[in-house]
Formats: sequence, C-alpha cells, structure tokens
Amino acid sequence: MDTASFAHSLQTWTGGGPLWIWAALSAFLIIYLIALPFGGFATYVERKVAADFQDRIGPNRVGPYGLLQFLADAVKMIAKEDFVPAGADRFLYNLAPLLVVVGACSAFAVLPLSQYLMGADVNIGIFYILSISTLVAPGILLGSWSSNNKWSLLGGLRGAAQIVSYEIPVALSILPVVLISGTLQIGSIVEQQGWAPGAENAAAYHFWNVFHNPFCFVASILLFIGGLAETNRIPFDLPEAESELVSGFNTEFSGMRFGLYALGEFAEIFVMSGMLTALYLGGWHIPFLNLDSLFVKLPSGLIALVQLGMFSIKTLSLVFVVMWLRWTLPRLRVDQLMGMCWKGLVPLALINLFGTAVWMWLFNGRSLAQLIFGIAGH
Amino acid sequence: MSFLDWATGLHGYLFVGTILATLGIIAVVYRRNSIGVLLGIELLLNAASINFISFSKFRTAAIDGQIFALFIIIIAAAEAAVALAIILRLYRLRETIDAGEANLMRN
Amino acid sequence: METGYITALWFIVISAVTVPLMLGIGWLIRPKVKGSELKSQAYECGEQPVGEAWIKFNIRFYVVAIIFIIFDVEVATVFPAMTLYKSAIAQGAGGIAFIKIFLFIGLLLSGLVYCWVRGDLEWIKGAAQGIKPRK
Amino acid sequence: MSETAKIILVLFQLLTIASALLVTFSPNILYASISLLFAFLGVAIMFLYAGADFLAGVQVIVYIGGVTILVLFAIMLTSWMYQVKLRDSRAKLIVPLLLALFGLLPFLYQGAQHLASRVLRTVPPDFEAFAFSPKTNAVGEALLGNYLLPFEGITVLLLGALVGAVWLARPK
Repeated sequence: MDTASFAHSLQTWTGGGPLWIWAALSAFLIIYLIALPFGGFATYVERKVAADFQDRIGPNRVGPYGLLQFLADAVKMIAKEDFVPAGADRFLYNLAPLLVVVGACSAFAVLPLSQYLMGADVNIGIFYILSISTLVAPGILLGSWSSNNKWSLLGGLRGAAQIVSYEIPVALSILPVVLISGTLQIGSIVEQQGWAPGAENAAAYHFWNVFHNPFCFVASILLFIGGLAETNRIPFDLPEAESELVSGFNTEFSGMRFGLYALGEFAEIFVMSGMLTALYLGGWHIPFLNLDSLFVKLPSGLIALVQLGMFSIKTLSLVFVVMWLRWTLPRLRVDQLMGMCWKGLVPLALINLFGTAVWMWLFNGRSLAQLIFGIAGH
Repeated sequence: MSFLDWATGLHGYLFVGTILATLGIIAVVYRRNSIGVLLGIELLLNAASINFISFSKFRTAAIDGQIFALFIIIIAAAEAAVALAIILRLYRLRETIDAGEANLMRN
Repeated sequence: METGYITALWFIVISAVTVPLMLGIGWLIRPKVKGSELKSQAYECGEQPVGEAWIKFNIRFYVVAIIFIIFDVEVATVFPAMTLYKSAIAQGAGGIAFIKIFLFIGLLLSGLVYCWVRGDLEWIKGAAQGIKPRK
Repeated sequence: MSETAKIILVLFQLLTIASALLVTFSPNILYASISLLFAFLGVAIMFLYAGADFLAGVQVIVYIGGVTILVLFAIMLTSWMYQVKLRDSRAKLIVPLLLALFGLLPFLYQGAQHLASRVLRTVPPDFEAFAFSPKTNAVGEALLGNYLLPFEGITVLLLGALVGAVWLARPK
C-alpha cells in the first residue's frame, strides 16, 4: 500500500506544477473545506442533538430542517458589533483567538482522511498533534487575562490547568499505540490496522489497535476521556461553566471573536475524535476488508473517496458521542477533576502501558486477532 | 552565494544563535525582575541547543548533537520549574521579585 | 518527507491568516457603533465592577503546573525509546528494552507517588490532613 | 531545498530574533513572556529545517506547552508581579553589549572574508539525506544505546526538581 500526501495526489491528478503550490493549496482546502465548515455545522448539529434529547424541535427556520442555520449564524457573527471591554489589553485580546485557531486547525495537517488525502504524513505525526495543540492553552489563558474580567480570569486559569493536566494521560494513552506500531507516523500506524488474514505479509496487519489487547481497549477509553477534557466539553467544561462563571474564559468575547473560539473548540473536538479513530479505530480501513488486496485494482480516486467516507463515519460518530455526553453527565468539581486526572487516569494509563509492553513481550508482538487466526509474529 | 543560502546554512544558524545568546546575557544582567532573568536564561539555553543542532546537521550529520539538545531542553524545563518556585518563595518571604534585593546571603 | 513538513508549515500559516481575515471581513461589513462607557464595562452580572480583575488565586494551580511540566518532559523523552520496542522484540532483545524503558517510567511513577502521599494532588486545602469537603 | 522553503525559514528566523529582542527589552513582563513563546516557535522551525524533527516537537511541547504556561501562571497568580514596574538601569547594558560585539565579530569578519570562510565549508556527503530522514528512531536508539546512562540519570534529576519545586511552592 502506498501512502501519498494530498499535495502529491493533487500533483499527480492535475499533472505538474511546483509542489509547494499544491502543498499550500492542500492546506487551504483542508482548512476551508473541512475544518472551518465542520466547526460551523457542528454548532447546528449540537443544537439539533440537544433538541432531540430534550424532546424539542430545535433550529428549523433557515432552510429545510434548519440545515442552513449555521450560515445564518456565521453571517450574524461576522456582522455583529465589535466590542472590546474597558481596561482590556487590546494586543493580547486579539492574539488569543489566533493562538486557539492555529492550535486547533494546524492539527488537521496530519489527520489521515485517506491514504491519498493526508495533508502531511510527517514522521512525527502523533507528536505533531500533541505539540501543536499545546498552543490552545496559552490562547485560553491570554484571552481570559486580557479581557479584564474576574469570571474570565478564573475560567481561563481553570482551563489552562485542566488542559495541561490532561495532556499527560492523553500522551500516556497514545504510547501503547507507539509500542505496538513502532512508529509515530500516522499513515503507517493506520496502515498496520488493516485486515488481511490471507495476505502474504499478514504479520504486518494487526486489525484495529483497540482490539490488539485488553489494555489497549482501556487506553482508548482513557484517550477519549482525556480528549473530552482537552476540549473543555461536558463533563469537563469547568473553564466555561455557564452556571457559575457566566461563560468562563470567553465571557467578554463577542461576535466573530467568540465565533473563532467556538470554531477552534469544535475543530479541536474533530481533531481529538480523528486522532482516536486513527490510532485505535483503524482510521480509514473498512472492517474485515482490505481495499488493496481485492481481486480488482480500484482507481486511487475511488479508494480515496471510500476511505474518506469511512474515516468520517468513525470520527463523526465519536463527535456525536461527545455531544450526547453533554446532556447525560453532570459537571465535575475542580477538585474531582484534578483528582480524576492525577489519581485516576495517570496511574491507569501507566498500567495500560505496562500491560501492553508485557503482552507484546509474551506474544511476540502479535495482536489478539492475529493470535485467533494463528498468524505468526515477526 | 546568495543571502538565502547564507541564512539557511551553518552561518545563518550560528548567527541567530549568537543573537539569542547575546540577548539572553543582556536580559540576565539588565533585568531586575527575576522572571525577566529567567526568560533570559531560557534564551541562552535555546541558543546553545541551536548551536548543537546546527553543528549536528552541517558538520557531522550524526545524531549526537540532537541528543545534547534534548538534554538541554529537559534541563531547561526542570530549571524553569525550580526557578519559578524559588521566585514565588522569594516573594512570600521578602514581598519583592527584584533580583537585586535577594541578598540575605550577602552578609 | 520535506513536502510533509512544508505542508504542515502551510497549515500553520494559513490558519494564522484566517483569524485576521475573518475579523477584517467583519470590520468591513458590520455597522460602526460608538460604544458608551457603560457598555464597555466589564461584565459582573450587571453590578458595578469592583476593583481590579487581577485578583489573587489559589496557589494550587501553580503546584499542578509544576507537576505537569516534569511529567510532560518525561513523557516527551520516552516517546523515541518506545518506537524501538517493537523492533527490539523482533530481534529477541525485548527483555532488555523492557527493563530500560520501565526503569525510566518507574522513576516517573515514584515522583507521582511522592506528590500523592504528601497531599500535593489534593485541590482543597487540608484535604490531605483528613478534612473532607462537604458532600 | 526549494527557494520557497528557504524564504519561510528566513521569515521564522527573523521572527525569532524580533521576539528575542522583545523578551529582553520589553518593559512589560507579560509581553516579554508572550514573545518568548514566539521565539521558541521560531527556534522549533529552525530545528525542523536542520533535520531535528523530533526535537522540534519536543521544543514546542516542553517550551510552549510547559515553560510558557508556567511563566504565565507565575505572572498571573501573583498579580502584583504584573503591576510592579522595576526600573532597569541602562548602565548595566555596557558589559553585555561589549560581549555581544565580541560574539558578533566573527560574523562581520565572515562577511568581509567571504572567500576564506568557504574553506570551512566541508559539507558531509549525505547532508541533504540527513536533513530529511526520520529522526525519532535514531534518537531512541541513541537514548537506549550510547546515552543510556544520561537517559536514566535524567529521571533522577527530574525527580529531584519535582520534589524540590513542589516543596518550595507548597502553600503553608
């Protein structure tokens, strides 16, 4: 199976041109066709899902079923009066949304949309997501500080402390995958999760990482919980707890500035779900089917579309679960939040790591599926 | 040799490293705010890792320079944690963060 | 591989340009309203804002940040070692690699245990001394 | 490496230098720490171009995600620090500026003696290959091989730093 970046695919499909133009164009397309529209549309879906859970109708005025609500929202946000509170630090007030949006949208570069549509299959893939999304914490902190509001500052400090704390369990829950795959490159991690019992090099494929061993299953759940906390979603929405902090770190942000924060948050949810999909749920792979070992050779464009669909289905179902949890779970207290991170998730993640390493050692690196189908190790 | 080649070559890297080191030293000596001094130290450490990295690429093409830079980063983080804890403690004891007034050990 | 990183840089550049772009479009099309002094007051539930917003905070935030940075560094360092484990097992040297990696992680764990025992992970003052928060 | 890529690198180098200037001379300590964030980012990009991709990631995670947050917390938790205006004395600038001149002298010399410096330019043969080859495994091999003792030793250092810093910062 060959993996090609989106820029390379564009170059081959259109034929020629310097690569950096295609690189820039692929970045532009992924951000403006996937990241930002998702952020906008997710607000509509969130409201519709909330309405369903509460037996209401939800937005239904703009377009059929209110589908165009997000466009109306965008127009409203952009056209809204710009407003900077008195005593705010204007420079930092403008800089803060920038950091959040850059932190969230740049991570789309390594999401494995399809084997031909990855923005950049860099060899520090997972590490790139972890590192670039650290920009969000300073963004939240600065936004809260600069708006000269007590609610904001309290929310921002909480948010930053929460985001940095939960980075540790998230990183520790990624490590089992690194142990299994022996690489940080996301394309290659996804590739190894294919399904090929009959193929010649069956030892290279170990089905989805979530079923690699029992510890990996727990690790994937921890990664999901950590992702919820990283994106400030309920039950971890203490930074913007409506009932106690008005709106938390973005209290004084209105119009498009607030919109940018919201976009950044939803983009981050997508990144977290996409990361979980890529690392544990087999990424672009269709369960029990390997597109490359079919009896007919499919054209690469078709493969790209099918894989994009598969990746979206998995990722969007995780996003749906995130929205579902919002109306299911109550908010945690600050002390519970910190206790859960340092006394619950971190030790558990370390146990998972240890367990995965022992499993690898005992079974010579084979996954559960490979053991069942009797595929030899390396 | 064009400017771009110079700037992206060894000399460009060393030039940026030198500037960072100089500014770091200036911050350490010139700043009275202890946190400013800490920021200067971070700049100095960054300059050192730039040198390690650039020589590792442009002279040896070996990994050792990167390992040294990795250790520099680790030590810088540990140092920042301890230094900021000390600054906080200093404030609690002396109600100041002026580096010049932390002189209990002088007499 | 070079293209990969250049694309990643383009992602950073383009997402950084997006923000001023959107705020700029908004600036062009929105009505220009002159704000009043009352309107630009900091929001404190409709009351007059009291004092500065920069109030004194719980020092616990800071302790958490210190614990975080130490763990962050350790986790970041252990990543490259982890990538070797698979090939070490394939070469039959899994045991040695296991000991090398988990000696590192074990020391990390002992730091966590120290903080736990000394009560630095408790958010509420006095919780380490057995004073429980109200249920 | 293409010309466009080189221009991007030069832009980030300029960003690094400009931010470092702000770090040193900005009277506002909060702005100084924010510009330190951008200086770190610029240095990370320089690492990336020098073939240290993993190091670039570590630089961003540890410095931007860790050190900057810690400094911001320190400034914000102790709001007085922000309001304290400490006057820096200009006289103290003389010695470092002399040092700076001393450090930058080789570059002035290099500009004049452009041809002489070309002798130093013994580029290793696998220069480009090194720049864009995966480094994570190589770093891991070095850490578990030649540098095993420092690798394990660094945990002891970090443990000491953790215990010491938490002890110092613990509320009494």
